[in-house]
Amino acid sequence: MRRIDFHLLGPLIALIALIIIGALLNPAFLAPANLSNVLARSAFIGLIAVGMTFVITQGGLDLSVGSMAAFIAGITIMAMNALVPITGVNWGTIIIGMMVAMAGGLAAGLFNGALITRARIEPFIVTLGTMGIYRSLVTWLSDGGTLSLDSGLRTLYRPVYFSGIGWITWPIITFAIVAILGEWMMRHTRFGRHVEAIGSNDRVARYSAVDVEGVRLASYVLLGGLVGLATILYVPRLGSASGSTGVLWELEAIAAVIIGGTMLKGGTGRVWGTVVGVLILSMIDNILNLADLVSPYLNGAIQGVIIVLAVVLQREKRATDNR
Amino acid sequence: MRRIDFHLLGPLIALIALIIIGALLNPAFLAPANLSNVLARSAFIGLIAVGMTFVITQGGLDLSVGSMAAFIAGITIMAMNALVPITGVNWGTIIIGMMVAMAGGLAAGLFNGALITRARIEPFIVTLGTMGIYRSLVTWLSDGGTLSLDSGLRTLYRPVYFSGIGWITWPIITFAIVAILGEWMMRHTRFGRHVEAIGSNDRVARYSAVDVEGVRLASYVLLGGLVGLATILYVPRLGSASGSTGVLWELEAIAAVIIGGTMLKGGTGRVWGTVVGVLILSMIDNILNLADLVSPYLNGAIQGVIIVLAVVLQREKRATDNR
Amino acid sequence: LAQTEGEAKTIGVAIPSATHGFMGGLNWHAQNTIDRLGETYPNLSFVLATAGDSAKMVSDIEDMMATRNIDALVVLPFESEPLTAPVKSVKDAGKFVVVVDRGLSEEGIEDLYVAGDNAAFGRVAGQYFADNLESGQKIVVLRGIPTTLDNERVEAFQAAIEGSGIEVLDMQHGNWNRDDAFNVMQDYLAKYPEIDAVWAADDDMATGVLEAIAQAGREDEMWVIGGAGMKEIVQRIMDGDPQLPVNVTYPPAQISAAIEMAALNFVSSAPMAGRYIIGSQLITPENAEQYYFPDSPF
Amino acid sequence: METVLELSGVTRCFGPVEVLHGIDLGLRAGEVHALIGENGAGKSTIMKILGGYLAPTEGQVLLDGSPAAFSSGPEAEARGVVVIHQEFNLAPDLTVADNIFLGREMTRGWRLDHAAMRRAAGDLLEELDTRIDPRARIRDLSVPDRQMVEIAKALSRNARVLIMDEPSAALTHREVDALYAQVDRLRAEGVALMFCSHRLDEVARLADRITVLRDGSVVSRATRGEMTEDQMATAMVGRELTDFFPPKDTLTGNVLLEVQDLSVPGAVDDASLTLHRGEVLGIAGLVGAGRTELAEAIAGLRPGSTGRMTVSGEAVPLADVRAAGRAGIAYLTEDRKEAGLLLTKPLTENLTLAALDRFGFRIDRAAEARAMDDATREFDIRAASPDMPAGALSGGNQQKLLLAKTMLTEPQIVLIDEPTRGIDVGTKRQIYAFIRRLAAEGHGIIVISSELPEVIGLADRVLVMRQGRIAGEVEGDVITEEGIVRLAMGVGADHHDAEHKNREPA
Ligand SMILES: Nc1ncnc2c1ncn2[C@@H]1O[C@H](COP(=O)(O)OP(=O)(O)OP(=O)(O)O)[C@@H](O)[C@H]1O
Ligand SMILES: Nc1ncnc2c1ncn2[C@@H]1O[C@H](COP(=O)(O)OP(=O)(O)OP(=O)(O)O)[C@@H](O)[C@H]1O
Ligand SMILES: [Mg+2]
Ligand SMILES: [Mg+2]
Repeated sequence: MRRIDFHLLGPLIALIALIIIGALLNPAFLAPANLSNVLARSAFIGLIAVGMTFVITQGGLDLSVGSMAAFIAGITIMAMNALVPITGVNWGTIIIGMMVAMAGGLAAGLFNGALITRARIEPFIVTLGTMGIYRSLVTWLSDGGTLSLDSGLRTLYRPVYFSGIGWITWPIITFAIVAILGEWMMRHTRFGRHVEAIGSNDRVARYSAVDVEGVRLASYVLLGGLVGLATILYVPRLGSASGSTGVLWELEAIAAVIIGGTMLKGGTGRVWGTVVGVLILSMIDNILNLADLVSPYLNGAIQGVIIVLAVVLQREKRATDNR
Repeated sequence: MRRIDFHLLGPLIALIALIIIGALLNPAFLAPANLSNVLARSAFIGLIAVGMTFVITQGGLDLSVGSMAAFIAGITIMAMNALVPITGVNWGTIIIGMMVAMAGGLAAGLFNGALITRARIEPFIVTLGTMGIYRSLVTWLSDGGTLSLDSGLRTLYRPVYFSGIGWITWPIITFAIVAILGEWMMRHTRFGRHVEAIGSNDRVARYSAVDVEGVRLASYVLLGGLVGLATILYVPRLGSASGSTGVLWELEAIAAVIIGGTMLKGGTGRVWGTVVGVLILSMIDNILNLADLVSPYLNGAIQGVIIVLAVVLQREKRATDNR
Repeated sequence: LAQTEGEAKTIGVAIPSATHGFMGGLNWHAQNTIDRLGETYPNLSFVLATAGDSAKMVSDIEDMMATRNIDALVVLPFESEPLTAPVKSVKDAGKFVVVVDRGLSEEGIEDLYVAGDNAAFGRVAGQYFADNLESGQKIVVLRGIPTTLDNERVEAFQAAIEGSGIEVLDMQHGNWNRDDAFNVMQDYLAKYPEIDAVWAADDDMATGVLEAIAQAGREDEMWVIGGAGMKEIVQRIMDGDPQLPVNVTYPPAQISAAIEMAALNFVSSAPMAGRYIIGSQLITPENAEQYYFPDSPF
Repeated sequence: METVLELSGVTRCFGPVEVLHGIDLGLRAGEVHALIGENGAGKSTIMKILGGYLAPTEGQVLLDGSPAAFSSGPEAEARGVVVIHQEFNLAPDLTVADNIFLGREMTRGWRLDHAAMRRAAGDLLEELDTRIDPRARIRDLSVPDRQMVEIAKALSRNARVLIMDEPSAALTHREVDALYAQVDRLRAEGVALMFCSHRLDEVARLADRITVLRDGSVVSRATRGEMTEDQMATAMVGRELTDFFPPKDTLTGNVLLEVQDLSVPGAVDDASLTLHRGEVLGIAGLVGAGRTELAEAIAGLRPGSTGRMTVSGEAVPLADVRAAGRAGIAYLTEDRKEAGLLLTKPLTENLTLAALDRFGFRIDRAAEARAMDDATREFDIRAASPDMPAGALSGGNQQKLLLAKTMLTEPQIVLIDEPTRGIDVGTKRQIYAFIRRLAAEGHGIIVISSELPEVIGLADRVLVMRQGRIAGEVEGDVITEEGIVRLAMGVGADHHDAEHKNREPA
């Protein structure tokens, strides 16, 4: 049992170390306003990373999530703008927009999943392909520029990102709920169990009457849905979408999952580890802004070093425990 | 036996289809000048992808190659510029620069490999980290701008990219030699056998007294060396390096490897498949530029579709063969 | 805005990261100016953050407000729309706001606006083409990364050559990147036996284009207009290279002006407000010397 | 008694090769049906067809007299036909309880009922008289423990027909007894059982009905008591077998391997042993006694092991496989699927993997092919082609390939963990003879086996392990089943504690 403890605590220790460093660098780090900012920002990658945890745990991968988010944000904005003359500037329009985003996410996830499970193409290739497709489409829809939400709707919609219960804003609340639900699903439902079994050995799962293709597909659809949800929270933040929206989110989401202790080859998923991973990644950015440590050119280097260190911290423990 | 044939021919069929499409869309496609361009351009990604084939086959991954190439190009240029006042504008200086590039590549590969095998961190995380580090370093070295090679050296060095035997330029020759050597290594040497064994089951390899960590390390060093070699050919082309050099090369190299039929999870490596994958990728770009199909905004989408189709072509055959 | 000299002030600077030559130059000038002003005015401190997309830039601005308590913000919006509301909330918090180069989508937020003129950048180049090519002559265009800014430039360019009878053979994205431009130009050369001129829209791309032309041995056939005045290119214009007759400025140093004015707002009593548009000039062999900055990385 | 599940005129081809030729076979409720035959005779294939995992090329599977047309294993399982596969079917990252209930999880509403599943798993394992922790991950279990989990998983299915492919091959007598008890219980409950085994005493003890298979055809059928073990062996192999164990040469030379105070954290404590040239040293003990760990530590496969080791007087560093290999130590693993063979690679590549340095810098394909030919002959590997993937070999032939692979490194000291796991009687004799011949040539051999007769018949000297320690040594005429079992169980000690200490999580 002690083995499991250390292993589990790895990313958490890294996160705590980061928080301490942040607080030492600048006391404002721990102020609610800053924490609220950091947590709310984490929500997009966070939601996506929770879904990515399921996909990776079942042995898959999704490189398209960043472009998918941009594309869905684009069509959501276009849909809402198109609706304004008909339904007017009101919550009804926004709710339809939200439904478009969810439907778009689920459909995109279904598309990826169907190509992977039905046509049996490697997830890497399928999602590399759809990554290019969505990115191109959003650039094309925006004519190379930016798609902007109608400013009336924008004003109405803004509180979805910026308000909440005190400094606990809606993105934070959503992220928390999804993380808890995700952790619960992974641990305590048949779906989660099957996801782990498939990632661990898909033949065994098939022999045990697990609907391997169905579960795989469902994991991509789940991820798509969470991308849709992330978009619902993203659109009120910036009110726009362009070809540069969501660039590299996929890498960040995958990194968060792996930092959190889920193996890239699948088999064991740790949703709460993913949450810690996401927080680590967004705190690094925040901390780099807390003090002028180095040339901003070197931010990427520091980020890289911290990511590796965060994982060393947990792997070191594990390496000695394992044979 | 028939199964193997189909499986093998998959990417080749896709490549031939592309060539036919290209020739139909624009007769200039088959002109030696154009072919020479396309092949020479493929050489950078090609060299890297050959190395990547070994890394992926042993069950690893390297996301840092693009940044690594940029960084090595940067230090190579700086080293040569610094030498000009001492050694003058001559081949000696260029050869020292080449040696710097090779040494840099080997060292960077060793660094990645050591972190992965000695510190036992997931390759995805290590190379995501070093990707950030190298990218930052080159931006920092160039002060956010471009590092340019001394113009005298430039003139002297240019033929390394632009000349050769007729339209078969040096990059093409180098790529061909490396591809043949790589295929030979994978098929006919102990190293290749060990790489495949480790990728298909590293425990079996360890129990067979294969030096698992050593071979893994060697595959990263090999890749690093090939990145160095790619840089040697890259520098004379434009004589410069910047923060945007080699962006997304890693994705292209990995995609080429997988299109070529190597599995992302390791175990079987097909160097010649990788070569075909590289050619497919660079022909797509070329054909999109030669033909006026659609809005250039949609190039990415077409690229995505073709990548998926190229793989469908081979996977479909396989799916029917397996049960 | 009466500020006593010596009171400590913090100025935040948020700019896009150095993903291509022009932004690299801009980054360099920003950094340089900050170093210089930091020495001159010990009571001023600066926070510089660079962002690869709008979301990151908004985050940076939030961080500056929440943790660094900035008194002024100098921002080159990554995109107009998404940055408008965040910058507005900085302004509403009573901070001094300088917007650089790319306007916000709502008028009157900023105290000070310093910008190059993207439309003029395209128009000046287009004008040169219209003046120097005959009807029926053929050109190819390399565009930048798909963005609003690129659209503005290209539209102005097209407007300027309209009616001149110049045939635009092709327009592809070279992404303000040398390698991409090199590849695109190679393919243009393979595809079009006859090209009279190239608008590369950026000197990084022009570098790649020139290399591809040299490889094809078609240097005598066409000339190339880049943009933004990279030092190597300006040098060649000074030398009277027939392949590079002129260039169009788009000064990365505008960020220096913006930061300096933000600083002056605190250290001098002169009121700082208004709009400063730095027009795009045509660099010709005659005037090239005054656009040549050998120390800049760009 | 009615026939529940039946094969009628079944043939099966893999590619162009027909491996089953018109099999007729029926399983009856309340009966145990044994299927025996040489390695590669087609036993596993028959069982997979019965269980819906393979489709017959021709012929039919009948369930209760009507065509079953199972489309998949799970479908057959849903209709009460359960298979314990020869190769393990457990997800390594999941726990024991997770695996037992995989696909049939107990739930309370939406939520998995972990406690109930753990309890039920615990009960099943209890019935099997093993104390595997239901929360342990499969990855951390030894091979025999995994086999027990596999059995527990099948038992949890409440089958009408239970088909077991060599369920006892990896077990020691304690587990085997528990398995027999379950078989007897199920028979009494009217379940139709089928199993195959290369332990003929087991067949004689359990089977109500015996079908003998040779080269994909049924060669004889018998009911309980109609066939002696010798007759079974003769029927399988097609010729008379005599002299099961070759004579032991008593000639032993000087000390070849000396191990002092070897410890592996959590598994082996201060083990010391010596091995002489020309000697066959047996290591016996119950499952979990630490035999595998000891052997792996000697072969340099256990990081963190401490102690001293010399080969022919020269010190050999511990925890370094390659150093051990250079010193001439080779280890044949008991876990052939996870640690022994590359299942997707051709036979030849598997054979030469550990000895590639001998095939030149540019691998000499011709020499490899020759080595494969030699191995095929020497170890009687039955394979359609040397290019087939190792995973497509029958279980016993995989074991032979593994043995050939280990021997190709020309080791001085061979550690063999379960040398004849899944190997048929005919080949067993060959392997015993081979081991004795190696010893006679001056090699040192360590044999770990769960089959006591094998240890007794083969070894010059037997070390008995218990709870990670060497509990004692028996030699010469004292090598008897009773003597070994007494040491293995730790007679005199608190019985319970002695047997189960190792199972508690560290
Ligand atoms: N997937 C496959 N592809 C090709 N041949 C196969 C495949 N599976 C089994 N075979 C062949 O079918 C024959 C019968 O194999 P099977 O596994 O049924 O033997 P078995 O009687 O169970 O032997 P053992 O006692 O060694 O387990 C063997 O020759 C084997 O090589
Ligand atoms: N990888 C592992 N991690 C943790 N514990 C293990 C591991 N492998 C084995 N064990 C445990 O170590 C103990 C010794 O197992 P070992 O396999 O050496 O037994 P053994 O005497 O060889 O018996 P057998 O080979 O018949 O299982 C057992 O309790 C086993 O569960
Ligand atoms: Mg079998
Ligand atoms: Mg054992």
